Amino acid sequence: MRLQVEAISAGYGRVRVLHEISIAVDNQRVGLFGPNGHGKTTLLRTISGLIRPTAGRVIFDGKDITGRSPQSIVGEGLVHVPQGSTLLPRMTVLEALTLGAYSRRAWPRRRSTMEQVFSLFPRLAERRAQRCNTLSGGERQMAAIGAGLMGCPKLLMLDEPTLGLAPKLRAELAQAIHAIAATGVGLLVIDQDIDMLLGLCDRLYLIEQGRVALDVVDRSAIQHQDVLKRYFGSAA
Amino acid sequence: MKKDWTRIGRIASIVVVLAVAAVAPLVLTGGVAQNLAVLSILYAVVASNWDLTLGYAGIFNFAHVAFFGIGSYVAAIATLQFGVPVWLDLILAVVVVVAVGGLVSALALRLRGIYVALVTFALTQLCVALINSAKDITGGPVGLIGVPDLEIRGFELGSEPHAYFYAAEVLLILSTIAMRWLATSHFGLSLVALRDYEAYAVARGIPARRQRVLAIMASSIPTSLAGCLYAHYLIVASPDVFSFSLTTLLLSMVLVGGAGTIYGPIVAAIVLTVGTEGLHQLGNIRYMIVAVLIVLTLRFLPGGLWSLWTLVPAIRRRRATRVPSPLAEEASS
Amino acid sequence: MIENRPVHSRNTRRLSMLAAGAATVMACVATGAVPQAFAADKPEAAPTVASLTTCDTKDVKTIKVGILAPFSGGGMAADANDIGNAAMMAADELNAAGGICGKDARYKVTFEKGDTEGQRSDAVITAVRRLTADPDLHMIFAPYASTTNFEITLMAKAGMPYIISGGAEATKGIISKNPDGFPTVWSRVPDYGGYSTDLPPLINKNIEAGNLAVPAKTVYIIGSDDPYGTTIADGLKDSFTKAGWSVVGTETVPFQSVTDWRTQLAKIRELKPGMIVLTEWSPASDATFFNQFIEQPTDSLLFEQYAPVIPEFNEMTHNKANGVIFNMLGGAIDSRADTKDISKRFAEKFGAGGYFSVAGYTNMMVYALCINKGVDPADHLAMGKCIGSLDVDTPSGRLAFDPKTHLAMQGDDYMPTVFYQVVDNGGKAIVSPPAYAEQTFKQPYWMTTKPAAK
Amino acid sequence: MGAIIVSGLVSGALYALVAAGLSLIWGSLGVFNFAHGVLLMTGAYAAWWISSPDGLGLGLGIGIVGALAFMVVLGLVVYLLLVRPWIGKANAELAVIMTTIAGSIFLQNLILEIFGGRYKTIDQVVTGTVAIGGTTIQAQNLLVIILAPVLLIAMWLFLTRNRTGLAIRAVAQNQDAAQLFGIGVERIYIATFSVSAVLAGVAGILLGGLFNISPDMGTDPLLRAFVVVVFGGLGSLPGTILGAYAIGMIEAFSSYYIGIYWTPVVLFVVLIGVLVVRPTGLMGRPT
Repeated sequence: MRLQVEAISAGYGRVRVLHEISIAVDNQRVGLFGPNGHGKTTLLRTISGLIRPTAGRVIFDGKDITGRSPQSIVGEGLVHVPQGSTLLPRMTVLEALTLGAYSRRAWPRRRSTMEQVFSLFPRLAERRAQRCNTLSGGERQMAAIGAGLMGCPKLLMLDEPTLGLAPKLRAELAQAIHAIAATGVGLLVIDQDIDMLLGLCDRLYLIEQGRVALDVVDRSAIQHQDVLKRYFGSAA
Repeated sequence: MKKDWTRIGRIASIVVVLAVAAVAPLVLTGGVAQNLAVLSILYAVVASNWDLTLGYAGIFNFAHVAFFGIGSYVAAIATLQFGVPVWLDLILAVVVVVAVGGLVSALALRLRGIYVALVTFALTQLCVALINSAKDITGGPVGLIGVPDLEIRGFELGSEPHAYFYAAEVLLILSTIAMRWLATSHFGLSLVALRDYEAYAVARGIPARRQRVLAIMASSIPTSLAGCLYAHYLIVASPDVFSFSLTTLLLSMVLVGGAGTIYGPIVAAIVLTVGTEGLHQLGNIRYMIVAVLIVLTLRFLPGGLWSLWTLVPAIRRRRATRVPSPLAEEASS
Repeated sequence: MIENRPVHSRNTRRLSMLAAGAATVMACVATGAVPQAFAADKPEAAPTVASLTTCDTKDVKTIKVGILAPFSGGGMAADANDIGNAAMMAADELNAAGGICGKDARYKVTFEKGDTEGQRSDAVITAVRRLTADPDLHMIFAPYASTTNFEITLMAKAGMPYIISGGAEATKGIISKNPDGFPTVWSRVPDYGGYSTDLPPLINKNIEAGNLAVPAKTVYIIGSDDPYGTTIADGLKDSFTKAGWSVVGTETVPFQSVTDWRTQLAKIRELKPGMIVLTEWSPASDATFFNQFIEQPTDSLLFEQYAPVIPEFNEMTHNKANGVIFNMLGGAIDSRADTKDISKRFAEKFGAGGYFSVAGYTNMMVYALCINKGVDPADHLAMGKCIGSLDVDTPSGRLAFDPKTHLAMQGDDYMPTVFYQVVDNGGKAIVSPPAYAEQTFKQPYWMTTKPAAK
Repeated sequence: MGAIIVSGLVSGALYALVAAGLSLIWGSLGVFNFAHGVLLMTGAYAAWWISSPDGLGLGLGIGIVGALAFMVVLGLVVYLLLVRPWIGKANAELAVIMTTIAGSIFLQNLILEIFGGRYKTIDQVVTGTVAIGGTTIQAQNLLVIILAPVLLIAMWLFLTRNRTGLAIRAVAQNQDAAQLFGIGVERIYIATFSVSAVLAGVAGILLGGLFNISPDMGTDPLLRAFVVVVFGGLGSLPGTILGAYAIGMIEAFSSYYIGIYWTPVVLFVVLIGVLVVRPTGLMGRPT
């Protein structure tokens, strides 16, 4: 068991967003989906330590990481690539990638990791001296994921990696994510693109109103249409 | 029933304030006490007016102290250089300062946040540079001395110990009524809305820049009058009214008293003026003590001295409906 | 005492000038002050601790003296502390000797400070109100308290004896309109007239005597915009012209705020004046001027107002300022034995003091003298009258006051304009008037023009 | 002409050192450190006290090293006491303006209380004079002209090559993202304050050698740095440096051609003009 989220409650100020939510990420690829504003991003932020949960536990690699600082969680190999892909607008791609290896675990290996990232995203190698805010949407997303990979993650959490991308780029990125998964890195992915999630993940959670509304363990057991209906139905 | 009590309480407090105002100059007869009273009341006017723009409207307007200084210079220049009769210089000061205030704020409010602070601060510095350069009119860096006493039918205010005390009190009371009225009016609420939810307020049709410019102009009226009284009382106008140390002093009054309360800065003006003087035997160490107190207040009493009131449960309940202080806001959440 | 006061009239002034010889004529000819008669009636000898404390009285009373000064005003705090420390040193000595012998009691003195916080007007008025309200406080000394000296009207209203040691122009401006309205206010510094007039004739005289030489009689004058700096600069423009010099350039600078003189020096280096006069007198600014001047000196005599008198000037100029000329009015005359003695004791207690150190000591001794003459310290009007009528020798020269302006009298026989030149190893030597001179002018080392061999 | 340019270069270099620290803190913490001028003054006093025979008398070398080490600690203290408690709170900008002003009042009076108001001088790092551009200047001036760009380049390299330096910039640009990279924001803030304080200390030591030391020596440089950061744009290091040299040159040319007397007015008119045309300074970004 890599990541175990047990009955987490969290929110912002007095507003509670997550209500005793539990999910598990084993040696597999897990997808989160559901309507906007129902707590998917908050869940990732809580796991990565940006938000302190008011109740519940987060266990990673057998260690209780509840309430620990983001940097110590990154140090454990749990890396979160946030939504909104302009990570560090006024830094060059090279600088942003280098910073991705900031944690003590990843820093000494940064050169070899960067080679791997560049082979995964050759576009980044071309754009290495360019500032992040001058990149195209897809390139920014690659830079963000690349920076996440620079942290040598055991488990990578991606928040809407394909948001706002054209279908062609989306497919390209999905391919890259597959390639990452193939190297044995665990994945926890939020995305609106159900097709991509269905193609990528072994397990899907539907998150609604801060709770797990549906836990899809066996993909074949559920109709694609049902998922879509449920998803859009509740969103409307 | 409850509302009646609130009303009775309000009337009672007005009566108490007026009684204290009437009696204080008769009780505090010593030269030291009277002088401190006049200074602290004038500072209270300046600080509480600053609170309208800084606390309620959330504008980093550092030119406020310049309004005070320009008021004092207008009084001195008008009476000494151009022989304008006393009292008329007060009207002149208001006109000049409101015009300057309007111009400065219209210019400065093109900017946002800290830039407003920096550019308004630069404008204050420009005042000093201009005063130093136009020596023939302003007296240059040494200022102008011999500003005549205010007089009413031949009665000179300076000849009677209580007179400036009462004059300052009248100004403070009128200014406070005006500021409270403004702050709780539709206009005041629009300022708060702009401060806290600008995008939303603008979307609802509140003209952001106009309201803010008006707020600055309104707050500059009593401030310029305080500057006038200050010049007549001290008999001098000198560039130290634009000094960083006076700006600091007044700013600490607003923040220590409690931004966004109007009353808080008044309390702090009196406490800080009297307090620093009370500690005079400590020499430089007293400034160190005041500095520490400022930091401690901001740390542990972010709503300022005025928020001590809210420790009384009955008032706290009533306060819930009021506009919160911007500093207190976060602490309570 | 009134009867003993010298007569003031234009006739006696002329007579005295005739008798005084060339040097005095030069010094007095255009001074604003009205020099009093001299020689015939000598001033009272300088009071000493012994002379003030020797009596049989046993009864002891304590009185307070206020020091009104910008104690928390950055660079000004040094002056404030100097005058305060020196007055306290004098008081300590008097107290230790049993107290000042007064009419029917011995008086011991304590002090109360009034901080004018960098000369901020509201702080001045607050400090004045507090000091004047103290029933045990009977005298206030100040180096300078405000930028305008407006506090002297408050002192007059409160009837408080006040001896101020700065801003003579401002004092004169306020008091001369109604001298009788200020019976308790006296300025221990004399009229600044001498600053404006005495320099050019003295330079001419020394050029003729072969002590100094300039490539041309041209002068560049930089003044500051405060009353002291402006008045002196304007006066010097006139008096240099009268003395046959041509003023090739002038500049006014804001007081105390110039940190870089290079652009100004660039103009000077183009004009190559025979003499440079700087009346912007703030020490930091003046030291910087010298440091940047000496980077690439022109062949010019250099006169700097006031600043070289402060003890750290030499350190600030890296001991290279020897040759710089300056003058002092109402300052302690360093060649006098009493000045040396006071300065030495002051330095032992507080470190080297500036202009206001001996001045502070003198203030206390002068005040004690009036008590010693039998004036009740609590009778402020009588005290004011006594001080105004004093004619006494002090470390700064003969002290008597002009009733029209309440300023100390200026002139070679009263408080002289004392000219100094900075000498090697950071000292300073009096070069004029001859009665006090320690050496003659020396040609500054940076000048290429040298005086003809004597 | 040479003299004017040299004058502009010396002022520009000193302004750049002072303003860079101010801009760095604004960039990463979003607060304005009004105690920066007093930090400069304190650095000069520390160097004087350690080096001067009137203090510890350990010589200039140890004085400089000791003072800079002291500045690291002082930067930490200022951050912990005057800035950290308000970070992330509503109105932090205003509160920190006030707390750092309070801090500067405290330090200035403390120094006055300990060392008195008399002027002090630090030995010059280099002595003698050198001739450049048809004008002769003290060698210390040349040191300032050379050292400031060297330090600023070193700082630039630190910010673009070094792990901590990169982290400082990351925190300035996106705090959340920086945390997710495993950057300890707290430590970076401390580093930022220490770097800024060291720059102020260097400026103080250089100023102390060129001019003199007094408790209010930091006021003028702070006000000037103020103008510089507004002129060049807050939070932008290249903008700040450009602004510093531009202000230095404007001052120098204005005081030669228009006169020292009107230079402050000219400066403020230029500044206000720039802000009206470009509200975020020459190279600044909107806040």
